Amino acid sequence: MRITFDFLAILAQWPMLLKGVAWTLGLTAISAVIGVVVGVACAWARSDGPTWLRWVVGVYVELIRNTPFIVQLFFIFFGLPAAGFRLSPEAASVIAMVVNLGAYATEIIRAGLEATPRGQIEAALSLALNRMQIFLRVVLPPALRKVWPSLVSQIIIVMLGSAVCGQISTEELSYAANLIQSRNFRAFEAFIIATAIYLALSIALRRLLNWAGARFLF
Amino acid sequence: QTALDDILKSKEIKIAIPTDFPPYGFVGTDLKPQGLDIEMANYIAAKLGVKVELLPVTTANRIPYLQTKKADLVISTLGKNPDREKVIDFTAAYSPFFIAVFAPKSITVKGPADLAGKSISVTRGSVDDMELTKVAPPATELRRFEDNNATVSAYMAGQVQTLATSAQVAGAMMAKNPAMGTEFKFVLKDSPNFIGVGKGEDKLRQKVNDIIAEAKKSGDLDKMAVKWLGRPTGELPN
Amino acid sequence: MRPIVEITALRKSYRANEVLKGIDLKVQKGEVIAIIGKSGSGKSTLLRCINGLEVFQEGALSVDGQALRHDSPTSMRELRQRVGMIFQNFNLFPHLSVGRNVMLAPTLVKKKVKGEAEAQTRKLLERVGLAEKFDAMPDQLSGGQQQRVAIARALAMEPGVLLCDEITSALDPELVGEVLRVVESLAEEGMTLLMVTHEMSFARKVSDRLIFMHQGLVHEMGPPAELFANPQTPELKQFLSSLTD
Amino acid sequence: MRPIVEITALRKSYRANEVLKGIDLKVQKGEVIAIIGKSGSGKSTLLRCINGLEVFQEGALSVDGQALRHDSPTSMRELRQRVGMIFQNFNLFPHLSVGRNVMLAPTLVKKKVKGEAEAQTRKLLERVGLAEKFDAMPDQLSGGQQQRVAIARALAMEPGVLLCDEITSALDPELVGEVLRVVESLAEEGMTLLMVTHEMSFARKVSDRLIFMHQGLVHEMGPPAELFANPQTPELKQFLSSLTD
Amino acid sequence: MVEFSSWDILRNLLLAARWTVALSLIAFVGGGLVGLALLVARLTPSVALQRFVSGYVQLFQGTPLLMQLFLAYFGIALFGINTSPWTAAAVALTLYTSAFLAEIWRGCVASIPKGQWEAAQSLALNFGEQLRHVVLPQALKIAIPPTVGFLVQVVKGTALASVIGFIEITKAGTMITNATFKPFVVYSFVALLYFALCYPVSLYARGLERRMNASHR
Ligand SMILES: Nc1ncnc2c1ncn2[C@@H]1O[C@H](COP(=O)(O)OP(=O)(O)OP(=O)(O)O)[C@@H](O)[C@H]1O
Ligand SMILES: Nc1ncnc2c1ncn2[C@@H]1O[C@H](COP(=O)(O)OP(=O)(O)OP(=O)(O)O)[C@@H](O)[C@H]1O
Ligand SMILES: [Mg+2]
Ligand SMILES: [Mg+2]
Repeated sequence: MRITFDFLAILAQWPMLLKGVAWTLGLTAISAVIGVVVGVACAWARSDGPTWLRWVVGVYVELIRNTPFIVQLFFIFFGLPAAGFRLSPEAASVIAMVVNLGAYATEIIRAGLEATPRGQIEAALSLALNRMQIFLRVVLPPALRKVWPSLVSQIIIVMLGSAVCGQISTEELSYAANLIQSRNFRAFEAFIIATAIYLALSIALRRLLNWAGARFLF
Repeated sequence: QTALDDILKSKEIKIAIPTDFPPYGFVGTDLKPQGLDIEMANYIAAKLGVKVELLPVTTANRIPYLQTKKADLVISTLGKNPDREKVIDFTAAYSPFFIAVFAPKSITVKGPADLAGKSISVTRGSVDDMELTKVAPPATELRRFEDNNATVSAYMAGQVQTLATSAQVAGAMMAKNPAMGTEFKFVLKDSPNFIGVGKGEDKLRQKVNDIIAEAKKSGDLDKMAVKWLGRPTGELPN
Repeated sequence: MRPIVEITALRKSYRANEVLKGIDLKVQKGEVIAIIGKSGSGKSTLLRCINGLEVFQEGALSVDGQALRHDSPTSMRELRQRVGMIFQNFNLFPHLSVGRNVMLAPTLVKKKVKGEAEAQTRKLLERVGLAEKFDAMPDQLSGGQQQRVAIARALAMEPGVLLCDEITSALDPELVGEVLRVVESLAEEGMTLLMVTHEMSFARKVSDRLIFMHQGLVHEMGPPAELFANPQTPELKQFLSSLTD
Repeated sequence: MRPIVEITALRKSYRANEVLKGIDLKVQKGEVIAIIGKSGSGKSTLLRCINGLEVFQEGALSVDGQALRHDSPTSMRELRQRVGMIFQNFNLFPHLSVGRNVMLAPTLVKKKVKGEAEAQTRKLLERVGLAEKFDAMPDQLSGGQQQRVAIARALAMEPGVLLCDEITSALDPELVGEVLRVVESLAEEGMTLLMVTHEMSFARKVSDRLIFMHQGLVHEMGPPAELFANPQTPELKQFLSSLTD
Repeated sequence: MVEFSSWDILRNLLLAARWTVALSLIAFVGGGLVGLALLVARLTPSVALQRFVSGYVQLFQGTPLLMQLFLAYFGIALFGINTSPWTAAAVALTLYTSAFLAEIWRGCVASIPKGQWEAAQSLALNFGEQLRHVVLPQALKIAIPPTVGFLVQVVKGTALASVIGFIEITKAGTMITNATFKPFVVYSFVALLYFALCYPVSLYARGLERRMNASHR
């Protein structure tokens, strides 16, 4: 090997890395919360809503699931201004992540809703609950619990996917790593450290969400 | 220490070049790279008497190409600074590179101080970025993008008010988008481009330096600059 | 006296398959009715129609004098407040504790305040012998206990009629008794009960009237002692003999 | 005569929960043993230990004089060729036809050639009354038919001992009889049988010896007529009375 | 400067789509084979193997594919082994895909009732026979729809292969944008192309799933 590693050259820039981690986590947190809400709403629309709404949601879900995230991001940031929507890079990143997670969450949650035993709904009906009460109090909580692991995985995929948000100057973790390496050319060190941080983040996030799901959601 | 021998033995040189940086490196309708850097790469290969393999690279991965010997040279609008010199070696400069600030006529920007409170896009990790970071007042909203493409696109989409990039890139952009009324504001830095060589590959570096010196003398370098940049190289550091 | 449930010429088909072929039935307040019959004879379908879980094609059905109207969600909800139902496989809500299973409908539908609903729930749980299980989750209970919670849950809405569809069929034999004892006490207290059951000795002991369904019709009906001792139709004879086999 | 199954001081725990607390049991060739007891008393666990599906912590177990050794896959496979098992929910392989369900193990394990295995299979299916179902898929059969296929599948390995764990519990009441008749015919032909069952009348009629398990121990054991008529322990008394409740 | 017509843009993107398809196929075949091996390792009673597989899955599911590709291409070269972009892409995409497929398939195997294993065991089948004749045939059937569905993720994942020098759809799109300064048009075509590649696969996966569910009832 002819190059020598100097990880300290990267770690010396820890404030930048820390800021990157904070952004990555912040983006993920906001988009996870809103994305899951979007997913619930769309899943409801797809299984219970009026036909036109089902169709609209169907188109949304298919469009998002069949194109890469980075293309969606570029569209929102570079394309929407042409239609008069001007967004900061951070806002564009959050919107892209919400839109992306929302589409996947819709499908995941819908699967959970469909797995609801018929008897649960009948029991709720025979207790005189109305449609909304049945959905929110009887059908949704067990469905969410059932699909929670898949949702957590998808949230982590979205977090890892946020690495491309740096390309529109959102200062998340991969942006920080890239900025550091483009200054001192220590690309390996920067990427290895970033990869390790991502791994730690996804392990920690999965733990946290699994714990929080069991503790607060159900 | 063997790069030059390997090149001469295999009769092939691998050179990393940009594709996102008109007029230094960009693609034609056939997606074949062209531009000043590409011509320079071909020129060096011809002088060495070997075939050339062009490797399109990005800002992020051009140095690893060199470090892992996937490329022998990097000719990719590479600026020099002391940090970078710890990792790779540089030859003499081969082309000029003026970094300037651009904005629509409606915005008044006379010097760095006027950038305060305005947003500006720049390519992350480029010399442009480093210079701008040095001179821009703290109140400037600095937006660093992944590559030159995103930098210019963000400006054209109106996501930022001003743009810092190479004079030539801006020229191409202004020609395509006259409606924006973009104009030159002030020069940020005159930062010529160097060729990157693997750390310690002194023989290869020396050889390339000889070729550059010769090209300077023969006027080939100026000819290239006139063809792609519209003017001669001017003074270049060694 | 006006019957609490009144069914006239009720017909119900699943597509081409006619399952109920004209049911006439009047149930008086406080009556305990046991419904028996072969698998597929339409017993469950009949109960589900009374609760409005199934839409029927012909005939009329009224509870407490109010005709059942499928097109009006509000009137369906009113009906269901009068008619409780207990299912073969309990259908407790798995994500809610026992107490919250019972309290859910009173707080949501009857808008009871929390304290009141809780007091009522504790009383009901005591009545079904599960006072100490208020905070347990359904999956921590045995089948018999779950079914007793389901009974408490249905009672919490203070229904006039209770429908029970084979509520002990999914239970281990040793757990059947505890559920039947609760049902028996309800019968004694004057609750109107319609129950589909395979427990013949229980049906005989508890019910005022026994209905034998066969191929979508009430085939034979009368006091249980009479029907068991002296079945009139060959179908009932055969059914009864198949049980003691 | 050497017992075909010999169990000595067998103890088995799931983590801290000791489920079998020292079982001693000798089964003679041709004996038919019925095991009864409350839910959770360890009946299934005992059968599963004999078949090597569960690892036990203490004691010894041998079949045909061969000690069970969990560490040797080969000896486990030999054991399982001597001991067949039939489960409560049939566990037929849903992707294989009835015939191929029965033939699978003989061809794979005993290396029977196809023709021979097929002939054997047809004979076995005939014996359980399903000769014409050779090419049917399991999900086209009723529960009782599926269970009879499961019996044929176990018999195809020509085991010395057959373990049956509540094999009629998942069946509709009218289908129980057809399965029990097959088991009875096996008993008559001299198959060694250990069966956990809730069908008391059947246990009484068919078995040579009845075992009452309670809290992980053989609590009472003896000829069925005797145990039913004259239970010695209060636990068995209570168990029997809960059944006739 | 060069002028790109819409046709030039589309034509170049279509040519680049060949690489997207080729990379996807490599990833899928390689990932499938390795994933199967991982699955079997995960199912064996060996605790060490199970740990290894779960660590492997965690590593490749817990880090961005972008970084994996980068480190595979340049990282291997650091140890003096010269890799072509093809090998590197094949290695990185295979690692990534296999981790996901192994997880998907494990879920399918886990959904086979325990009684099936026990019945096979009590018929004296050994581990391999239980797997080969009883569990895998059933798992395979339920595994096909999610596996085909994951192919869509693989296709989209290849977008990142540009870091190691592949000019597939996304990279071609970026290059063309640089020459044309028309990001909106170019990215519309890019999105359209991905949609055209992925949507039929999604539809097919969904159809398979529906058919399977129907046959289950
Ligand atoms: N949702 C449904 N769709 C179509 N047919 C149905 C449906 N539910 C029941 N049936 C049919 O209606 C008939 C009567 O069914 P029902 O459940 O009322 O019988 P049952 O008397 O309750 O039988 P069991 O004792 O098995 O519960 C049966 O032939 C059944 O196949
Ligand atoms: N896999 C397991 N893990 C932990 N505990 C178990 C497991 N299987 C059984 N047990 C426990 O072992 C005890 C005996 O169970 P077992 O299934 O042998 O009872 P059983 O007599 O067969 O009851 P049933 O009549 O309900 O089938 C029970 O307390 C049960 O909770
Ligand atoms: Mg029924
Ligand atoms: Mg058991």
